[in-house]
Order: sequence, then C-alpha cells, then structure tokens
Amino acid sequence: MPKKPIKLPENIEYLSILDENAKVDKELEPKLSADDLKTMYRYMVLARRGDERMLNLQRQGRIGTFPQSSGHEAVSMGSVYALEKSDWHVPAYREFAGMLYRGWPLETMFLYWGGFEEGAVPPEGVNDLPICVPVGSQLLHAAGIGMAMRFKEEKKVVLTYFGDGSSSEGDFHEALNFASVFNAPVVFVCQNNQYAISVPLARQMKCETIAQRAVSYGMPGVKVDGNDVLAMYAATAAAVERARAGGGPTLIEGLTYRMTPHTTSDDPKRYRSEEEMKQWANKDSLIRFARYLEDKGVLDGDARKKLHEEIDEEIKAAVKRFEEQAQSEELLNPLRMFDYLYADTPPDLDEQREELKRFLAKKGKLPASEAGKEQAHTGRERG
Amino acid sequence: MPKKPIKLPENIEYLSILDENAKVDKELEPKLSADDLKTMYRYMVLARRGDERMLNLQRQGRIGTFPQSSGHEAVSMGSVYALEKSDWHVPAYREFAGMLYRGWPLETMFLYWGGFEEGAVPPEGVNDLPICVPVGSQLLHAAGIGMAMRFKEEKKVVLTYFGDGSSSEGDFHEALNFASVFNAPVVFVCQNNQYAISVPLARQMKCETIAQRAVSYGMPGVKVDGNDVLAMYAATAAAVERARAGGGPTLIEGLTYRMTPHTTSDDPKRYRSEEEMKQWANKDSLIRFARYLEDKGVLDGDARKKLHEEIDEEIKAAVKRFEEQAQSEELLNPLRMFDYLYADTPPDLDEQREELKRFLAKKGKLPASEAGKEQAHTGRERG
Amino acid sequence: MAEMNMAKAINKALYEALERDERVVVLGEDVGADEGVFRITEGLLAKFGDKRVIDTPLAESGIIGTSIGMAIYGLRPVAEIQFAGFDYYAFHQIESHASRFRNRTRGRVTVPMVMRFPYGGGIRALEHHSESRETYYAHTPGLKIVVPSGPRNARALLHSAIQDPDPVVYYEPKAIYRAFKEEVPDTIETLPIGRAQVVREGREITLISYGASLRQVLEAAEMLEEEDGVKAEVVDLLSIVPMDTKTIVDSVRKTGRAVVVHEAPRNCGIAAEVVARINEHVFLYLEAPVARVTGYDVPIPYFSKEKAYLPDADRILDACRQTLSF
Amino acid sequence: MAEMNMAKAINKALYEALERDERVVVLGEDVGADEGVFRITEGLLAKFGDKRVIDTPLAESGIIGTSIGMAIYGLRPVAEIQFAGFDYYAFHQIESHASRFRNRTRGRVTVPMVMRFPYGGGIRALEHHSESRETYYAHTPGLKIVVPSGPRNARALLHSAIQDPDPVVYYEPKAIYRAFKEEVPDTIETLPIGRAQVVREGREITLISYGASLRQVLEAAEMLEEEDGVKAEVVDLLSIVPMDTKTIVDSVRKTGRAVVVHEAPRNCGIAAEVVARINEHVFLYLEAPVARVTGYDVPIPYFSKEKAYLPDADRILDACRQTLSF
Ligand SMILES: Cc1ncc(C[n+]2csc(CCOP(=O)(O)OP(=O)(O)O)c2C)c(N)n1
Ligand SMILES: Cc1ncc(C[n+]2csc(CCOP(=O)(O)OP(=O)(O)O)c2C)c(N)n1
Ligand SMILES: [Mg+2]
Ligand SMILES: [Mg+2]
Repeated sequence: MPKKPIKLPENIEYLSILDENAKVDKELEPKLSADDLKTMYRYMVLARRGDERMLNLQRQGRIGTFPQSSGHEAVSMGSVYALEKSDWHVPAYREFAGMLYRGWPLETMFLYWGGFEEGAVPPEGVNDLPICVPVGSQLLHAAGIGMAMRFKEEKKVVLTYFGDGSSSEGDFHEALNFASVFNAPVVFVCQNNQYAISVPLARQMKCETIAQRAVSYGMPGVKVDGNDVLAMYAATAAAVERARAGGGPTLIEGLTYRMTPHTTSDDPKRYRSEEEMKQWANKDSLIRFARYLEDKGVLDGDARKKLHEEIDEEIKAAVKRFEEQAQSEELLNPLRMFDYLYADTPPDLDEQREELKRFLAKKGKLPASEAGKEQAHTGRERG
Repeated sequence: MPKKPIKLPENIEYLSILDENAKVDKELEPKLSADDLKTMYRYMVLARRGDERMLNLQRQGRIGTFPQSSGHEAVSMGSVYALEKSDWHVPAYREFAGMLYRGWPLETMFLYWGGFEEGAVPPEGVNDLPICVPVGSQLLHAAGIGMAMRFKEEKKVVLTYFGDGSSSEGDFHEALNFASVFNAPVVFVCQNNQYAISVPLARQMKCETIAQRAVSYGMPGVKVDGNDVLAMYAATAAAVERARAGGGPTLIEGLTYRMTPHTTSDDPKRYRSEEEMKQWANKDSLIRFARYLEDKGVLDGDARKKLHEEIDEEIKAAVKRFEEQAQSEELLNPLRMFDYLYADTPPDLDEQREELKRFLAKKGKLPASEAGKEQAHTGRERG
Repeated sequence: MAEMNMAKAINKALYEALERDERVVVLGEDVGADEGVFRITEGLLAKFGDKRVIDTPLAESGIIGTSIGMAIYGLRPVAEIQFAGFDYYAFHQIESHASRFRNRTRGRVTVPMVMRFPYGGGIRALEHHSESRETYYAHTPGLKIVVPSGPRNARALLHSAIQDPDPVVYYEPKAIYRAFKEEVPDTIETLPIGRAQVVREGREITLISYGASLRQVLEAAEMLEEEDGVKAEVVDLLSIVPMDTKTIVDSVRKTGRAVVVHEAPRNCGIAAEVVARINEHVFLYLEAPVARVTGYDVPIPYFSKEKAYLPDADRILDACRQTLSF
Repeated sequence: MAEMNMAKAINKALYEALERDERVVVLGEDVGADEGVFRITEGLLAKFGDKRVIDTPLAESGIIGTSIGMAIYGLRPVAEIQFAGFDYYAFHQIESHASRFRNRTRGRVTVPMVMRFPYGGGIRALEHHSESRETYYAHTPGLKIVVPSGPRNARALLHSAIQDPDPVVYYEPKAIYRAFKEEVPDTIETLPIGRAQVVREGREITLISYGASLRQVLEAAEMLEEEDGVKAEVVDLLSIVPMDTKTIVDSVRKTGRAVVVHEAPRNCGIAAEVVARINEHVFLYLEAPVARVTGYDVPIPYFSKEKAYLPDADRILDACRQTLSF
C-alpha cells in the first residue's frame, strides 16, 4: 500500500430538525413533553428579555460592559436541557439562558456584570462554574471535572461551551485531547456565531466546520443549526447519553449569530453588514420555536403573552434585588477584597487589610460593620 | 438536509516507497541523482555515527545529557533534502542529520550538548534556528517565518519538526492554525517515534494518525513510513513545491522509532519491550537505504566502507576541535554570560558583571583576557 | 505640533513607524477592520493593507510566537495583546524565546519586536481586564519594559521600542488613554530606553512611580506642597527594565526619603526592587524607611471596589506624611 | 525512623498521601510507568493504579487546567511539571484560575491542589532545565509557595501542601534530591505553611535563604565562624508565600545585618521583597544595607558556566564580610 488515502472517521455529521420556517422533521423530532418545551421556551425568553434589560442597565451606568447573549439562547438552552441537575455545567459568557435554567438568579448575573465578585458565586447546590472570561481556558476545567467523574466511576456528565474564535486557543486543543485520552464524559459545545469580535470565521480558520476538528481527537463531531433548539437538544442528548454510558466526549458546533454587538462597547458596523444582520434576525430561534409551540398546541398567542408579562415582572423584581445588594454596605465594603483569597488569611495580608482599614478610618470612610475592630498598632517598629 | 454526514477533505494520505525489504515502488521513486542519494546517505551515517560518538562523550562526562537521534535519520534527512539553501529549517532536537546537512559543524552540536551557548549559534549563512527544547514552541516560530515570507511575497519555504508527544501542546494547534489561515509556506514534519518519553501514542491521543489532524486546518496531511527516506523526500518535496507556489502548509507524519533511550538518562526498559525494540531495529532506515544504493549501483560495499571510514575521521577531527573550544579560556569565561543578552548591555547588568568580575579576581579566577580591565569602585556609596 | 491624547499619540507612532519602515507590521486580535478594541490602530488597515496590519486568530501564544518568527526573519512586529490579563497565555513564548534568542545564539538570532499590553485598572472593566503585573517581565532577563505616562512620551517611547534591536514590552496605561492632551511635535521623537525623568523637583521627599499612577503621584505632590508646604521630587521611571538606578538614587541622596507607587500587587512588585536598590546604593542617606504604596496582594477586585485597591493621591499623601514624620 | 534522601522523602509523602486520602491523585508527564524522570513517583503506579497515578499527554496547560477541574470536583490533585522551566506553558491557568477561584466565588469553589516544580541549577542539565523563578508565583496573589531544604521538611511540607485547602506551588530543589540523608520519622509530620525556621543561631548577621541555596548558606556560615569568628544566624524561609516576616525581622532586629540568598535572578527576586520588608519593619536596627546574593539578571547559563551563576558559599561569605565591615 505505497500510496492511498487514509480512511477518516465517519462520525462527523450535520443536524437540523426545526427549520427556519418552523417546519419540523417528524422523524428526528425529540420526545419532549409540553412542560419540557414550555420550560425551554421560558428560559430562552427570560434570557432574551433579561439581556435587553441589562443593556438598559448598562446604558444607565448601573452595570458595566457586558457581552450580550441575544441570539445564543437556542445553543445554550437546547444543550443544557439534556443535563441532569447532578451533572456539571461549565459556561463561557454567552450561556445566559443555560445559567438561568441551572439556577443562577437573575440578580446574581447582574451583580457579576455590575462589578461584584458575588456574581460569580454558584448558588448552593448548583453544579456550575461561574462565567469565564479568559477564553478557552474553561474547557480544561470541564475536562478535569470529567476526568474526576471517570476516575471516581460516577455516571455523570459535564457540558461546556466556547466560541468559534476561542477554538483557536491552544487550551481548546489540550482540553479535547485530554478528554478523549481519558475517555471523560464531556460534551464540548461551540457557540459558533461566526465572529471573534470582528474577525470572521474565514480569517480564524481554514477548515469548513468546527465540528470536523473532532477528527483530531477520535471523537464524534456534530454541526447543528444553532437556532434550532430541538436539534441542539437532540444532538446534546445523544452526546450526553453516550458520555454517561462511558462512550467519551463529543464536539458539538451550533451555528448561530450574535444579534447584538460583541459587548456594549463594540460597534459591529465596522465588520458586519446590515444585510447580514437582517438575514440572521429572520432566523431567530425564538420566533421559530414560538411558532413550533403554537403549531403543536403547547403555547398559544395568549399564553405566550402572559408568559412574557410574568417574565418582565420577574426581571423587574430581580433588578430591585440587584440594586439593593449593589448598594448594600456589605457588598461595597472594600475590605472584603482580603477576606476570601485563602481559607486562612495569612498575617501579611491581614496587615494589608489593617493598612487599608486605618486609611479608610482616617478618611471617615470605614464601613460601620468594620468600625471598632481596628488594631492599635501598625506592626511596624520605629526601633 | 436534516441529518447527514459532513464531507471531510480527501487529502489525507499514506505514503511508502522503499519498503522494509528495500523493495522500491518504481512508479513513486523520486528522481534523485546518484550524488543526491550519496549525499543523503552520507549525512544519515554521519548522524548515526556522530550520535554513537556523542553517547561515548557523554559517558565520559565530556558532554551532558542529550537526546539521541538514532532512528530519526530518514525523517530528518528525507525531508530536509527537499529544501533550498535559502529556505528555512526550524528543528526540534532530533534533527541531527538535517542540521549537519544544513551546515552545522559537528563540533557545534557537541558544544550545544556540552553546555555551551556557542552550540546554539547558527553558522553564518545557514538559515536555521538552533535546537529547541521547550517542545512544540518552535512550530510558532516557523509559522511566523512563513508568514513573513508570505507578507514579503518571497517564494521561500520553512520546514519544521516536532515529536508525536509534542503534538499535544497547545502551540501545535496554534501554529498549524496560523500557518493555514495566513497560507504560510510551512511544512510541519512530525517525528512520530510513538513515545513521548515513556508514554505510548495510544495514551497521548485517541486518533489513528497525526496526519489526520490536518483536517482541523484545512491542509493536506500525509503519513509516511518514516524509515523510508525516499518516501519522506517525495512527500516533503511535494509539500515544499506546493508551499512555494502559494498552496500553503502541509502536515507530514513520519512513523519511526527511537532506537535508543529518550536521553542518556532514560531507561526505556521501563516502558518498551525488548521485542518491540528488536522489531524496529530490523526496519532501520540506514540498512534499507544502503541496500537500495547497492541495488541501484550507486554505492557498493567497498565504497560504503570507505565512506564510513571517512566519516569516522571527520568525527574524530570534530571531537578534537570541540575539546579545544570547550577548554578554551574564551568559552569558559563566565563573564560571557552578560555579554549577549542585549545589543547594548544596560548599566545595571554591567554592574553585575563587575560584581562577578571583582569576585573572580579576589578568588584568583579571573580569566587573563579580563584582567586589567576592572573598574575601580563598586558603584555603591557609603555616604 | 498638535494637541492629542495618549490613544492618538500611540496611533500616530504606529502610523509613522509603518510609514517609515517597511519592516514594521502590526498584528493582534481585532487590530484590523475593528481598529482595535481601544481604537489604537485606527486608520492603519485602510492605509497599509492586511499584509502589514494583521487580524490574527484568537490565540496569544500564536501572536507572540509568530511575531518571534517574523522578527527573526527581519520584520519588526508590533504585537498587540488585547488586554494585559491575557499575556499570560503567551508567557512561555516570551520567557523561553523572545527574551533568550539573542543570548543563546550569541547575538546571531535576534528578536526585535514590541509587545503592546494595555494594562491597569480604573476603567470599570470586566474581570481579567485590569491587570498590572510588570514584575513577571521585569524578573525575566532579556526583555526591556517601558511604560509611558503621557501622550508625548508614549509616542516617543513607542518609536524607541520599535527601533530597539531587542524585544520590548510596551505597557499602555489604558486608564489615561484619553485622560488628557499634550502637544506632540510633528517630527519623530524618541526617548532613550532605560532613562527615568525627574518630572517635578523637590528636596524633601522623592516619589517614584510610572504609568497611570504617575498622575496620582503628581496630584499628591501638589497636595503635599499646598497643605504641608513640603516639596516632593517626582521621578517618572518610564523604563522598568533597564531601571535607571542613578536617577533614583541621585534624588534619594538629596531627599533622604522616598515613596514608591504602583498599582501592581506589592509582593515582589517593582517597588520592592526600587527599595532594594535604594538600600544598596544610598543606605546611609535614608532618614526613613522607603514606603510602598501599591495594589494589595489580592487580585484587583471587580470594578465596584477597584478604587480602594488602586493607589490614589490620598493614599500616596498619607504615605508621604508617614515617611516625613518618621 | 528511617534515613533517606529528599527524593525518597518526597516519594514517601506521595505514597502516604495516596494511601490515607482517596481523593489524592498524582498526575503529570511520565509519572506512571516511568516513575518520573527523577523517579519521584517510584512504586506509585504499581501500588495505586492508573486512575490515581496518571500519565498525561505532554501538555502543561492541560495538566494544570484539568487539575483545577479535578480539585473543584473534590479530588486533591498533585500535579508534576517535569521541570520548572515548563510551568510557563501553564501560566495562564495558574494565574487566572488556580489562584482565583476561591476569591471570585467568595469561597464556594476552591482549588486544593499541589503543583510540584523541580527547580534550580547545578546538575549539568540541558537548556531550560535549571530554572528558578519563584517570583512569578510570589507576585500572583492566591497561591502559596513552599520550598523544602532537606528530606524531613520536604516530606512534612508536602503533606501540609496536600492537606492545604488552597493551591500550593511546591518547589523541589532537584540539585539536592540525593545530596544527603536525614532521619525521617515513621508517623506523618506536617509543617505549618508560612513559618520560617531559624536553623542556626547567631547574633552578628542574619542569612536568609531557602531551598538548595540553604546548603551554601550554611557552609558560608561555618566558614564565617571558623575563619572570622563571626556567628551568623541562618533563617530557612521554607515558605515564600506567605512569608514569615516576623521570624525575619526578629532576627534582623537582633543582628542588625542581613544577607539574602537565592539562585533566581535578582531583579524583583524574592530577596528584593525580603529587603523591602526588613526596611519597612526594622529600619532603625539596620547597621548596613541588606545584601543580595542571587543569580544574575541573565538566563542561567548553559551548564559549562552555571557554577559562576549560582550563589555558592564563597560568594555568600564575601557578601557577609562586606556587610559586616560596612
Ligand atoms: C484569552 C483571551 N484573549 C482575549 C480575550 C478578549 N476577548 C473577549 S471575547 C473575544 C472574542 C471571542 O470570540 P468567540 O470565541 O468567537 O466568542 P464570542 O464572543 O463570539 O461568543 C476576545 C478576543 C479574552 N477574553 N480572553
Ligand atoms: C514544554 C515541555 N515540556 C516537557 C519537556 C520535557 N520533555 C522533553 S522531551 C519530552 C517528550 C517529547 O516527546 P515527543 O514529542 O514524542 O518527542 P521525542 O522525544 O519522542 O522525539 C518531554 C516530556 C519539554 N522539553 N518541554
Ligand atoms: Mg464568536
Ligand atoms: Mg516521540
């Protein structure tokens, strides 16, 4: 066999179930109950409206720069819905829908983008890692969690996310390789919105799909219509089931589009055409899914309207809780910065805490809860 | 198209020309002159014998730990021979044959492993980077060189190397991606000796071949019998030609075997069987190539013997030159450590140089060439 | 002469460098069509094309590693890392290669490249977007590190960095990108790398700083003069490596007291090195321990609390008074 | 009680930890079948199997990044980086994640893991195999850093590190892996992280060091006593972070003179921090500038010249005499 093609694996596929016109492929349609479908829809809308509300908060200066998530609801929600509560969820930063579904309160998300570490605290009992900003690095944490599950012989799964651009980072490669070598139960989901900020896919990579990168790791790869929440669910459910049964990791690429700027300080007109944006607006997963629910008799127009109103109330209440917390002396106490770095704060850090405390006291800015606890001396000696 | 396989590229191939029994595939046999073939053989033998001599030097404590290269001659020599002198060569650390061919004097190689930076200095006019120890990192330098060639619109090519284990590093991924995105004229050659020190391929990665990782970068991939110097040459020559014509990078995997321990401080019995080692010894590229040359009437037994003797003389002379340099006051002068870090040594580093110089002078260890140049004062003040 | 802010001055230097030296290339994430997330590369792609102004894939080791290759090949890459908090991804390339090629090849293979790192807090940025860790590179022999403090020296230092035959880390104090304007001359200026500047004269105490913190130091110096009648001398390091020990110790020899200020964490920060050098060179002139006003040894807090972390004029003033009354 | 060298003592600690705590896993390149390139993991794979003693692919960011994941999930990973010179590949994982998870999640997500970095020169190793750059991690808030100096404290500190609820960098002075033996008790010992030890008492000068350099310091102290009749106190830091400022300043308050020794480069090295703390805490007790005996600000030379780079007893002695006669 002096010269011959190398046979490549045949497990790289494309999947779509609910098309742009809300036409469903009956054979592939996943078996989800009306409750399931309503739940999925609910969190997608919560994320969309929450995103819009956050933009508003950001414009008012009440939170900081943040990456919007509108357009990414189906990739996130379709995939996360395949998890059990005891499974793990390791998001990047556009999995707003999925995080809400997993149990992150809205106000916690506001706190994160509002500049409070408290927004990165996973709620008790929620097996999630917080938002991850340094791109691609979280994939290794997910791989490690999966490895630990495997070493402990537990039947759990980890689901993790990354962007198309992030797949250029070395950590992407290392994570998929580790997961495959150790046969770890990890599902890697790409939010392929076709841009890394301003750089279009064709200038990030020369291969046709991200899914085919699975060939490097001997794992299955699936490219999915990422605005089709049913296909995202079906692909992920299959991957989760395989992982749980010991079949190892899968790479899923959800093709979608960011309906907003990259973050609130981005100007997408510099690199995307109006036409392209419009085209993709027509493919909105929410519209498509709403029509499907209506056609199926799960949620009619009135019920949908009512749901939207409920959601708006929910957001309103969350904003209020956020404001309270964001203005609370506790969360604003700068001395908190020293209190969580180590399980036991070492003496030199304590000394720095005292240093700042004395300074705040001098300036009359010491939070009341800290007052009366000052140490008398400086720890320094005049000899 | 709701569910369908994704069509993968068809440019991942396997190539072998001169088989284990020295039987050649006439159709694929590259057109190399008798001189070409003799030159290739010459450097392969020089590397093999040089490697053995180095082991000897190492055992005598005259050089330090080093990674042997026996077994890697065909991958290195077959590929490097496809380059022009004006092309660039970016080795890892087992491309002994290729570096010698490119113009690195034997004694320079001895100096490198003998603990002298002078061993990392590419000879004037040789477009090579020195040996690279931190694995995988050199691939990015090669990609950058290729990008520069492309930006300058020059018709040159870079050839670079890495081990099977090193393909797990993130830099491997980033380098192949950059090269492909910028269509850089880079040929990436894997010395797949099936082990990363002690870890066999199956525990490093779950895909069948390293060549197929080319699928992630939309570039051609070729797996080659790495003990077949003709196939290595043919595959590389094709890749070099394509790159030169603007066709972009290629990934070549040469399957071979390290005939020695990983380095002189390694004990391969811990992880490889005697039988496996013996099997691979039978596939030795040198034996195979010698038979081919004999069959072809290029180099008969007598000529071969004579060549080997010449080579042994050459090595002997190089060892002598190495010893002279390694014992020269110039190369042993510790103050040299300060002299090459920056184009202009900054004052604080000069001060450190003076500090060491004064100390050496005190101890009577100042090299003669440095004496009489001491600065009078310490640069410190007693006030 | 034209008035401009620092962002514009850096942009101007890049433009000028691209124009006068065809070896210069600018690369990084979003530096092309987007003109950089801080718009520092505004107009460059349009003028110089995508072979000289290069949008890279999202991979920092890739950016630095290929820049090393380009520099070796004779180009003069100016690589932008979008935020200093992501340079860590390229750390091995910087430590093991950029900083070492000249030394290990005894000068034959050199890496004339510039790494632009927008650094520092104070702009209410997201997590990991407010880093200040100059020490990592100061402790890495073979690099040079400069930090401008205003539009004019920003442009001049960037020209110096690009012309330098060795790798230079160019930290951009992004908090003051657009904080104030200065006259910048029309002809190209450089500033010698390794030279500090006395930017305010005084005899009673020496304040040493660089980058964005320098503004706070100058403010503190004003307050000190107004409120306490004490004249502080202020040294703007401009270069972290090589450090201009002479300018520092000359000043401290005169004043006998010093406060060193930076926003990076304290432990093994640049201030520790300054203290050590003062201690070594002018020990007997010291009237009080040299004070450090720095970030604390915690990651810079998310933005709701970052102000308390960053040294401001008040904290510096407080340290000055303690040092003066020692 | 048994006599053993440091390599064996570390091996013993790993064995004991794997045995007593099923959450402990050991991972890294060649730590399994090969038992580590320094044989530190000898016998572990055979005893504990490949789910607890894990040969990883060759990827340092992968090793550290997945260790973080495992630690979060409740395991206690002990990750070996084959040589400290390759930890740079994992720098972003260490800086941005290992060191930060507890803080950013207000204690909810923690990363109890140990990173073993064999470090330092003096063994005629290849390029990039003799690194000593503790500063990188000391300047990274959220980590702890320990460096043993002998078999007994190596074992005890490794147990402490593994039991610690936070990420610990455990630097192994590989030059003294097999340099000498010590009695190591049969029962498991720990040592408090953050506590230095006075290993030699004296009143005239304080020598401060850690790791492999400590041997040189002790030798210098002997010479100083024999040749000059001067009794030096020697402080073995053991922990770099947290640093035991109290033990340092207590000693210097007594002696009034100090020399700090390490093989890492000088600029922003640990010695600079020690000098700064001495300056801050016991300024008025100082009779002479604190001296630094360190590696120079160049990459450690290839091995033919590494001896001149590494602080040895002679250089330390010389610095002591200069400090004493100041
Ligand atoms: C390591 C790292 N480098 C750079 C950045 C700055 N940055 C934030 S998002 C982004 C683009 C990410 O693109 P992609 O992965 O496609 O995700 P998307 O934002 O499109 O969802 C960049 C460059 C970062 N957060 N982390
Ligand atoms: C970044 C890095 N990590 C670890 C090492 C130590 N090391 C040297 S060679 C080697 C194995 C390399 O395996 P492979 O890439 O297959 O090359 P081979 O030695 O088999 O030719 C390791 C782990 C290194 N040199 N660089
Ligand atoms: Mg994207
Ligand atoms: Mg190998």
